[in-house]
Amino acid sequence: MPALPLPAETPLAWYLVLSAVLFALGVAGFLFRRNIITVFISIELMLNAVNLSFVSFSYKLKQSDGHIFSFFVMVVAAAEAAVGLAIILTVFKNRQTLEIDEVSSLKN
Amino acid sequence: MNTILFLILAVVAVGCGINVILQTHPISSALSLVGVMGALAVLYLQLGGEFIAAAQLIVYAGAVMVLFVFVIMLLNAGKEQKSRARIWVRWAGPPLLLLFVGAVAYVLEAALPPSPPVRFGGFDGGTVKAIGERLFTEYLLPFEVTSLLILIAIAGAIVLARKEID
Amino acid sequence: MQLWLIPVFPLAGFALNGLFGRRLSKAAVHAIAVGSVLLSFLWAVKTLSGLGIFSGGLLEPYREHYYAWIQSGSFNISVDFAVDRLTAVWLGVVTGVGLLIHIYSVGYMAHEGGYYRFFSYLNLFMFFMLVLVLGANFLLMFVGWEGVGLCSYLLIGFYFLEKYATDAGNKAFIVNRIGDFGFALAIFLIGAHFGTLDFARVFESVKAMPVETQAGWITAAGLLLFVGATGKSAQIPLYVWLPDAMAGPTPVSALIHAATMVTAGVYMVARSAQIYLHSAVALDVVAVVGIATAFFSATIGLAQNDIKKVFAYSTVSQLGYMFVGLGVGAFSAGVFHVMTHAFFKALLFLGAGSVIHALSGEQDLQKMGGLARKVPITCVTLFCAGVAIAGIPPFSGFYSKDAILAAAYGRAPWIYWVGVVTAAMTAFYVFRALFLCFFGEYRGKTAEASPGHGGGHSHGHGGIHESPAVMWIPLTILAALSLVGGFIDVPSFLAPVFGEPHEGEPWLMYVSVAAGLGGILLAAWFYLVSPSLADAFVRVFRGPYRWVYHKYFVDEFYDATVVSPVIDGSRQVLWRVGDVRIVDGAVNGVGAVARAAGSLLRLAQSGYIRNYAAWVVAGSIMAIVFMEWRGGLR
Amino acid sequence: MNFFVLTLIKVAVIAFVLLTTLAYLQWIERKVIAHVQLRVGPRRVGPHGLLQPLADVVKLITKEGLLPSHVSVVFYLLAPFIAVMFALISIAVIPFGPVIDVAGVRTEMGLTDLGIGVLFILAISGLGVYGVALAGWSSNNKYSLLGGLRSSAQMLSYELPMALAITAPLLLMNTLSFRELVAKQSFYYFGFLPNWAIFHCPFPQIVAFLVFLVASFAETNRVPFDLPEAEGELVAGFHTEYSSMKFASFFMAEYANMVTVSCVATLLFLGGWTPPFPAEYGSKFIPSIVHAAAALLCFYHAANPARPFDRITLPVVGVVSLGIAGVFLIPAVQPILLPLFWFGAKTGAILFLFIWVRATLPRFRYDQLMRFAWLFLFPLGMLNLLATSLAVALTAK
Repeated sequence: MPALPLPAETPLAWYLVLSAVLFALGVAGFLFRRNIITVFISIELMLNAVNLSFVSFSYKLKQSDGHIFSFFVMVVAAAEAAVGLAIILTVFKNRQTLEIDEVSSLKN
Repeated sequence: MNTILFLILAVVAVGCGINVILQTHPISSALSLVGVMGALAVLYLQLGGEFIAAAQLIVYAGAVMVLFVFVIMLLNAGKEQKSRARIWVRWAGPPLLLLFVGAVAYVLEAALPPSPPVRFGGFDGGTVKAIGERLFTEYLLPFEVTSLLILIAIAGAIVLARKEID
Repeated sequence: MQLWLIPVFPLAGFALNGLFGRRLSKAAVHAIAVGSVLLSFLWAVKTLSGLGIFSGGLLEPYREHYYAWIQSGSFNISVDFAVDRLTAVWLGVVTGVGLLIHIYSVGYMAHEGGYYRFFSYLNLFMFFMLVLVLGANFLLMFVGWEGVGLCSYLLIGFYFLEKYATDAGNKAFIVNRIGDFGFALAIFLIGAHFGTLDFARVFESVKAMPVETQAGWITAAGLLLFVGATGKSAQIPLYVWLPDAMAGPTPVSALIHAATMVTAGVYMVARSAQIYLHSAVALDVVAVVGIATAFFSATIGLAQNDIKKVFAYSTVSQLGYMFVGLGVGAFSAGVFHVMTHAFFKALLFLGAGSVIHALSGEQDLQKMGGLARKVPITCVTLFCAGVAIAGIPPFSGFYSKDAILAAAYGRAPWIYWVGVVTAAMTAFYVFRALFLCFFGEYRGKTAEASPGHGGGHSHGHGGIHESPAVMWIPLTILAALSLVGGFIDVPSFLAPVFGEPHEGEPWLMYVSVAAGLGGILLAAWFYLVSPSLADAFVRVFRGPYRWVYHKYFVDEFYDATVVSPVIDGSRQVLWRVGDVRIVDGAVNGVGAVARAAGSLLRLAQSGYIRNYAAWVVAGSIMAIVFMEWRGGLR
Repeated sequence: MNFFVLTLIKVAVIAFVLLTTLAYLQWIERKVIAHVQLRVGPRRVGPHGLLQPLADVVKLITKEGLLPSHVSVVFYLLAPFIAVMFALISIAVIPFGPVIDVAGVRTEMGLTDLGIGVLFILAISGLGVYGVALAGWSSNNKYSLLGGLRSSAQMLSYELPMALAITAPLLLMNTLSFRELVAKQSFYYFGFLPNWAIFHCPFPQIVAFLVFLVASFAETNRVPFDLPEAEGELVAGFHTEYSSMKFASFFMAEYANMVTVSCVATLLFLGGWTPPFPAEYGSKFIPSIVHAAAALLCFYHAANPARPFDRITLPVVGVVSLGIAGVFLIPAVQPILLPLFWFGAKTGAILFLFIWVRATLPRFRYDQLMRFAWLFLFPLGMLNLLATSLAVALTAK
């Protein structure tokens, strides 16, 4: 391998910054997208970002708790996806739309 | 080597992440998210998380996202029409977002004590064995509770979905 | 030794019958019930013999620790069971007599509805009673105490379709609440003072204290405990519930309201002997209340016509005797009387039950008579009980009553004399009841069911008949016990606990025996030789008779002074003002405030999810910035 | 850099072998089905149509690759690529034989041996669905869409019983690496009965094996679970709109998946490359005997041929197989060849089962498919898993 101008060992902070960026992207998606499914996907993106930081921290602390937490996050995300998608199905069947702003009858 | 891999994966992840929010069609977003997940899985491997990487692929990419794709295909969700300008979001959103990223990055910078750099194999607590042992000893109760949660979720999903079948 | 098994057997029986009894056959039900009690009886015997009860052992209390119940700082209460000789007596009485009564009930309740209900309650009662006597601290005792109260309530109201039964149940429950309130206060007082409720520790530290000559807090504790005792053991002023409690099935009256539960107060006072020994005032109060109760209820007993009411009042008065025994410091004598009384009073009730059974539910003495030939076994056994309770030597009642009276004379002669008179009256009314029931000619009509007995008896067996073996065998056993039970020398058995009993002069004994015989002869004269004499007597002493017949109008007095004020007060004040104005007002006020706040906050709720999300993001940013600003990050 | 070179070599070899296998697997399938249905199958190109696969390849490559106008191009082009990629990746973690020495280089047969090989296989097979689903969705055609929907639902549903069936033997073997799995199955009860997972004490995994087989039929969209491409109802299902190489890659993906699951089944349940009875009972002569028998058969048929052409071809085949039989007798190569033979034999048997079933069974109805997965296979796998774990727990020291 030719020698690279890069550190042979990656700083942990890079991983965390990556996860932060991904999280921010998820937030952005949540805020700017109007398709319910896309919003939902953005939520999943955020969850993934959080998982990354969990795992990186558990690397730092040399404990596997982070892995276990992110495992739980995944499982809960799976459950959430099942229910959420079912809800989306119902909403679509009742209102024939996936526009998140159409579904605003919860106010007042 | 490690760093190169990280950079590649980071680029892939961020690219796919941006794609998630830029694509107008949900299915494109979903697949971009799958891309993110794949990249993350490899990153987990780098961080010594064998089990979590596999779980990431099996649970997330293999099950959850397939469910998403399935639903998108089922509803035959079309492209998202251009947002009619909700003005304050238009103007407040991006700077708010940048502020947010900045804040998070800053907090990381500030909060994180100097930590050892990542080497592949630098941490072996993430093997299936290790995770399994802890999961079934000290994390047993949460584990069981999670299974209960999933049961409830299944029931809920079935109820919701059934309601609009008949 | 696995003490916990003793109460657990009946509990299991209760669980089985209570849960599945409806689907089980009657045979299965009473097999479970009786079997569980039999098991706990055998286990109790095994345990006690294992502790050397029959070989002069068990001089020191034996205790078992199960688990820590309440732990807060230095104050911790653990679930412990303890056995000493005092407990041993109760264990024997409760499980033994309880077993006999269970067996008896198989026959007595055979034609009743709610068979499994009855037996599951009975088992539950056994459980709580055993917890009461086995518990090694006041709180555990209180648990049993309340438990038996509950079961008594349930069983008094067993015929819950009859209003008088449910009323009687409520009465018993409420009156007992008053007593229990005293008991609870006593527990708080003791706990606050000693920082523990454990019998051993409390009494140790009491022993270390000087005897209180004037009112002090030990006296207070003693008196409060005694309030509880008056409630549970039907002493003045709280005795009123016991006669009404006869609304329950007769075996219940025998087990709960004669043999075991009502003696819980005696047990409690005897258990707390140390406290009373350190407070002359409390001790005297116990003695005076006891003798007063004994005398008054005996007088009431003279004029009752319901056979169970007669025995109920006699129970009250005998309980009075026991408290006299305790109050004059002859604790062992009191406990002795508990045991013998358990025998002959249970026998009296079971016999009465057998008579009632024979008459298909008739309880009125005026409608009986001449049953001696019809129900010979019952008759014989009942007369055994009679001579026992009348204190005729060498039968059991004689020994215990004599011990009490002797001790009483040693303490205060007037108590002795009142006691003698009471003994005479006791003998009189018991034999009055027996003569009215068994001799003379039959005054009743042919059998028909009366509501008093659940109406369950309007079934096939025609006419008046002796009870089945399952009923009269327990009777005979109890008869034997009440004849020879006096030879069990309880006082010296309890010597390790209460110290040696003191002997009285012999003439005391002669006097009391004479009184008893006198009573019997008077009864015989009135109701056998010249029956008209009784009515003439009544006519002459009309005024006093009315008072006595109507139980001194105590119930009416309580109604006027206590019950109706409470009802009116709660209706007028608590409901109109307290509930409507204050409570509802507060609730509605909160609601109004919430509504107002909500109508303001609603403005922020656009219904657009993404707005909410934006709020969340902004909030989190602010939180982070704030944390950093406070320097909370390092 | 030895590692890289070695890996490259192995990749080349495996890729070549695998692709040839895939091509000829299809020839074998056509032949077998033909004979099951009393036809003769392809025999124009080359003797007995042995060159048919090459012809097919040429045809598929040279055909015009249509790009329908109404498709969403990106995914339309991406789908077959995804499908074939995930189908081929999983081969990487499958070992074909023990660790061997070739010319002083010590290496394992098979690309690599992950510590979590089984999980890897599960993950990849889970991802495989995207190819089909995307193809169905992107080609913007109601039949294809239905095919895609069906396949995604079907694969999701059959992932579970498959995972349960895989988990049970893992409980017994207590490892996730294929190599160790085989090592744990390489003993013999009473000296002759192999302790393969399907015979493994304390709880033989026959049920798990069957569940796994059925689930893998569904996972690979094979008959009787080939609803995504049900010709009768959906024209060709998800690949209706595909042609030439794009179609070929779907085809390849399907067969590659078949090979993969067969290998996994062999490794998990049939003891990998361990012979069914120990060498001292002469298991090392079996290959030679088989080939010799084949040779004799060929010579017999050559003696009185059914078709004139056979007079030339059959003896050639016979000689070749005799040669192979001879090769198997050389002690030097036995440690390399015998495991390969046994592994190939077992995998081949399962592949033959695939083909056989396709020739025999009719197709499920969709609701039957789902009901079968959720109301029969899933509970069955769960029960088996419970029983296994119970047995393991009871027999654990």
